Amino acid sequence: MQWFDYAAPRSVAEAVSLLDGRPDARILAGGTDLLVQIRSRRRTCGLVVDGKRIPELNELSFDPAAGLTLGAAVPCYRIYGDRAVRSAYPSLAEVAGLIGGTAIQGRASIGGNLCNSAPSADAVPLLIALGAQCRLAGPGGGRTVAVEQFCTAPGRNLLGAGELLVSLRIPAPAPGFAAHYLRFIPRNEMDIAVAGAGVSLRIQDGVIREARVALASVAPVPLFARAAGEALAGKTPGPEAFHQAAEAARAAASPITDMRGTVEYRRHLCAVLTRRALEAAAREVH
Amino acid sequence: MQSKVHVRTAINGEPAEFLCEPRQSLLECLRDLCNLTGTKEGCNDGNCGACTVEMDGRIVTSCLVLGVEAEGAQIGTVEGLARGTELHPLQKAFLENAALQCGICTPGFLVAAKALLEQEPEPSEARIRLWLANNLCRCTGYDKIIRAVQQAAREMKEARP
Amino acid sequence: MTKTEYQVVGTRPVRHDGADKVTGRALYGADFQMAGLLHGAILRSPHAHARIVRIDTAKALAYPGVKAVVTAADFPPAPDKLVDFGEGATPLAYVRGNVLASGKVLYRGHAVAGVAATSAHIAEEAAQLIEVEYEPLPCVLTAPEAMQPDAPILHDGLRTAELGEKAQGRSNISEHFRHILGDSKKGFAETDVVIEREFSTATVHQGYIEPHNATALWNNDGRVHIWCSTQGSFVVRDATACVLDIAQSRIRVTPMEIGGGFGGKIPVYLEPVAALLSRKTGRPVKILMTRKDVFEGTGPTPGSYIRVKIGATSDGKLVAAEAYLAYEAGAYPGAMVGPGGMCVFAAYDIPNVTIDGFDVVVNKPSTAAYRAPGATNAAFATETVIDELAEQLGIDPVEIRLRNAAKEGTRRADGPKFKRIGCVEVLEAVRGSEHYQSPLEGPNRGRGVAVGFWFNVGLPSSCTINVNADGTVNLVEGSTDIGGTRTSVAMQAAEVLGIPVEDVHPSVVDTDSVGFTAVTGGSRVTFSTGMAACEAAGDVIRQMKERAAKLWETVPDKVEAGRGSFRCNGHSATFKELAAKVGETGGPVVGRATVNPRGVGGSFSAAIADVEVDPETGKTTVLRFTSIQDAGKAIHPSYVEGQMQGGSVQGIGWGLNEEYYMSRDGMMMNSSLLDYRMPTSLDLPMIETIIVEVPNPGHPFGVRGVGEANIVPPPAALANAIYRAAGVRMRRLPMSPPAVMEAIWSK
Amino acid sequence: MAVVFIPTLLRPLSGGVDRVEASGQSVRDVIENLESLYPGMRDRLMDGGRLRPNVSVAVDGEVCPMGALEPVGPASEIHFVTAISGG
Repeated sequence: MQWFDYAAPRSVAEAVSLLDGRPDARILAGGTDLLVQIRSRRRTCGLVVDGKRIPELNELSFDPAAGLTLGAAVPCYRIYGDRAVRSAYPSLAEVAGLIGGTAIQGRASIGGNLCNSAPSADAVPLLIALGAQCRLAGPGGGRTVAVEQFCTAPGRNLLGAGELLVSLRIPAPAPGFAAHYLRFIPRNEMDIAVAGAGVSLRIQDGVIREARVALASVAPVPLFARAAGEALAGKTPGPEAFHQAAEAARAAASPITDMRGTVEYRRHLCAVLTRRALEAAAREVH
Repeated sequence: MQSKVHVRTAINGEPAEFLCEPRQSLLECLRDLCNLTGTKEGCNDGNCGACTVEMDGRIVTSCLVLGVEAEGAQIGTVEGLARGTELHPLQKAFLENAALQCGICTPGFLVAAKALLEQEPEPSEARIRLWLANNLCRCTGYDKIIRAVQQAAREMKEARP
Repeated sequence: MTKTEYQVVGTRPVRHDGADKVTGRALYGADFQMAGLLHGAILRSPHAHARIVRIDTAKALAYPGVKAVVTAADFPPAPDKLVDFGEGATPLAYVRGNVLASGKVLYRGHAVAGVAATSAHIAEEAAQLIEVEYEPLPCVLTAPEAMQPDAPILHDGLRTAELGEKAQGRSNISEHFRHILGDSKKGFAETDVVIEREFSTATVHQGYIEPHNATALWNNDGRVHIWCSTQGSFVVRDATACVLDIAQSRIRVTPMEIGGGFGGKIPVYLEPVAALLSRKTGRPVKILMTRKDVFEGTGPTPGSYIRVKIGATSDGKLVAAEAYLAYEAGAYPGAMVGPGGMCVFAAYDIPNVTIDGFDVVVNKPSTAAYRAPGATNAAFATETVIDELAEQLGIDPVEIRLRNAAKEGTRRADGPKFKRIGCVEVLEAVRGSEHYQSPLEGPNRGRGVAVGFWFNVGLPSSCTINVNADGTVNLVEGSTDIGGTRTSVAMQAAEVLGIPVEDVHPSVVDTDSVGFTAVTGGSRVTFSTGMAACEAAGDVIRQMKERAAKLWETVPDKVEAGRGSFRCNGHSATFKELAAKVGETGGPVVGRATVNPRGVGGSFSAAIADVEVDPETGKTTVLRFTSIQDAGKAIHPSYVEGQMQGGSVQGIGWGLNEEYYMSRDGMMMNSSLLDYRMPTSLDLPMIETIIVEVPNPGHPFGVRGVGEANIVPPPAALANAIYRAAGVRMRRLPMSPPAVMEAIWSK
Repeated sequence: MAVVFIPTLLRPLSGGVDRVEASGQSVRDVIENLESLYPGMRDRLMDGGRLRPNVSVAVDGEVCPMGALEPVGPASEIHFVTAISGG
């Protein structure tokens, strides 16, 4: 492993100043992706900036009006261990329990999952479905972007020089709202999604008012399948509507063939998983 | 300038310190700097669980923790399970159930299972399997490991006042 | 026959090395520490096939902290000879070429150079600074492709051998064998149903959790001391001596605890490199493989292409069979296709058989043994064809197997007749099991069965037993203990001596301290080393009788011994009492034995698998699984069960998800434990076991080795279960979700 | 006399005969006698007085550790088989 230096800043400002002008600096949260990548020489790194001692990156707080603030370095076990999260965002608690295994969840964070920007990131389709926003900090101050805009290519995102993800903000769930993420893996744990589907529904008076669908592992980035969600708006939840959304998801997918699956198989899974996730979300509303 | 870092931590309840390179993992620091070789390396990327240790009350794969991150932390390893000459109920159950063959994964399983039973004294078989899915064993097919954890859970329950 | 009553054999004591292994005190190879230790790293080829034009080590040597670099140029000139370390004879040049590539690299991950430095990080960084200029060559990755006349040739000097005769012309086929029994053509003419199918299986890895490791010290007296995790310390000694062209007596190998092997920790990889680096530096050098090194640079088990044709009469009698097996040896010959050919129809009494086998080199890692090497691939083919025959003939799949089961006196296709075997008993246990008797209900579910065989081996073992004055004994053996064999060997000694197993203290010692002992492999330790322990214990008893005779002023022949006591003319003494008097009756008592036993009892194993297949994803869930195996006599039933469960789960992994996923240019794309999907605890049910005991007449307690046969049936049993669940016949391993889905689509 | 089973690949040397009687006290003797019956057989099975690498001999169904030196009984069945190892 190449040599790197280590810094553990205590504030966002200190972190930004450490990152600024150091293109070889990397933010460390759980390290479950970063350290593997440095060790296997997939990423170079001269300075590891440990974000875990920065209060804002460790924040986990829920406000019934404003929603959830999820610090970028909050490890998965804190997310599914949090009563408010489990009650207001059961799908988020569940996805936190999908990332890696128990020991990985002791370290890995949802923020890290997003910043790693893998197309297969399990948390990201759900974050998109939940309508989450990213709060970034950088030398030029802060900015907020929608999660679906964050990833730009495999392993790449729109974080600029000196910029870091501070936290995610997830809107408070409206009445009749439910979300669900399903992925397909050959094993039952410790695996990378062959495909994944994160969905959300807001059902009012028996009609879908709003829906969002996002997909994992079927595009260069976690994919916001806008058309699949829009196909559901105004429809009655049920097999017909879900089938249409599933087909829209299949059409939106542009996967590749690799060791995890073929193009055809992944497109097929998109439809299956989207339908199953919608069914699960609809069950949750009722 | 490349310089090592002085880390003060606590391992198995005892204060400990070591001087490490920032790139050294907690696993390397435990094994090579603290002579605690009970924690094993199987994959060095978090997928086998042989290096599982407890860190501030949570289990982590120590290959994916930097030694420098242990500053101020409480670390628990397999060497800390037994109390003097008295084995931990899990250690006894692993032996009585023949839950190890080659034994290389055993430290990781023991540390992980201990954390589970401390958190959930009566886990179901499915829960044990889920919790331990981060730990690979290639010898046993897991059957006897699961049974050992179940036995230890029963015995720990009976031993409680 | 009356059942023999044993005191120790058949009980379940806690293993002697147990406390060390649950407290973290047991020292495995990577745990070895020594003053002045240097750390090594290996540079590996990025190409699957390339000529090495130039290696420049200057930058690596100049890197701060680097102490030495070695390449194949550091080997002494290679004598042209064949060497055999218990896994088949092979030219020394091949063994050496696999340790460090010379002239050409033959697979991605092929070791090219070794570096020693003051830390592992520095060694690894420095390895990247070695400049190697390659001239890439076209590569070939599967047996059928490599057998084509225009295929890229791996070894210019390789000629196809057919039992002592070499063919003309270059080829990637290193060996062809053929077995003919009866006349299969004539046989097929007499059948009512014939089924012929093609199969392929992917390269899979043993997947032991502990990566390979070696520490070597080339001492100032010219002796080399090696500490490593190996299945065979004497193999490491002899192979390292050959590779380095030094006398084997100059090498001492201390086997550290070993974290799994399954056949993969028999070849040497790091030991000669560590020794060379130590010679150059004058310091001990430790090298540890990374997981990627293990996948890319050690020996997985062969991928294969197989055709099987079986014909039966309408009443389910198998009359004729043919098999064609082409196994991928990887970069160097030795795909274990021979055993595959001997096992492919071993479970059946078929009068007319033709078997052709081909050992084919390809640009993948040089394969090594893996639990019943060669048999699992073959059984996948045979056992799914048998299942189809049963279906077509309307016969229960266990019944058709029983009607044709091999038994004592059945002539095998390779010639000899079977001795006492337990195939029928194993199949009867399947049929009688609660699992097979209970219905499987629910949609998308199916049950499959399969049977498998492995010969097991004997090979030499040595053992000494030293009697202590307190009545305990110290047992010294050379079999590295991978799964509790210290105890299964000690139990046999205890039984013969008539003392509690806790009073036997087994030690696995270095190659200077015990007689030659072959590898821990071939399911041989409890059989062969156990037999050595029995004989050494018998030697102790003989000497103790002499001592008793002295005490009681009689002749040894008059002293009776049994169940731990000695009696004569009204005198009696326990083993313990007599042990206290060995000093005054002539000095220490040391029993010794070396064996190279015949009478190896082969083992049959069967599997019953219940699965559910998700028709929308192709994913198979194992609902229930039972492993049935003939152990001859289970010395330690828990460890027999453990072997059955472990082998079954490796077979399940092989069947469902494990594979070397190769790019076209020969790169393994999934060289991590994340993407090489071995089963986790969450992927499995409890693995039920039924131990069948058909005693092996060739062993004092009837032992048959149980380490291997259990891996053979699972892939076929799963394939047969998947067929009943999803209606698709899977003929390719792994039967991963995309593969099953595709089969469902093309239904 | 012992019965020697001619390995399939050597049957061209025996004109297709698959078993033959041959006398001898040891496997080596038997092979020498086989050679006089079917010239060329010896070199396919032995090399310098020992069995060829990867050739094992089974006498009466048991693979014999002593190879060419193995004693042979008057009514023994002799097979030349692939050497087996294991995992």
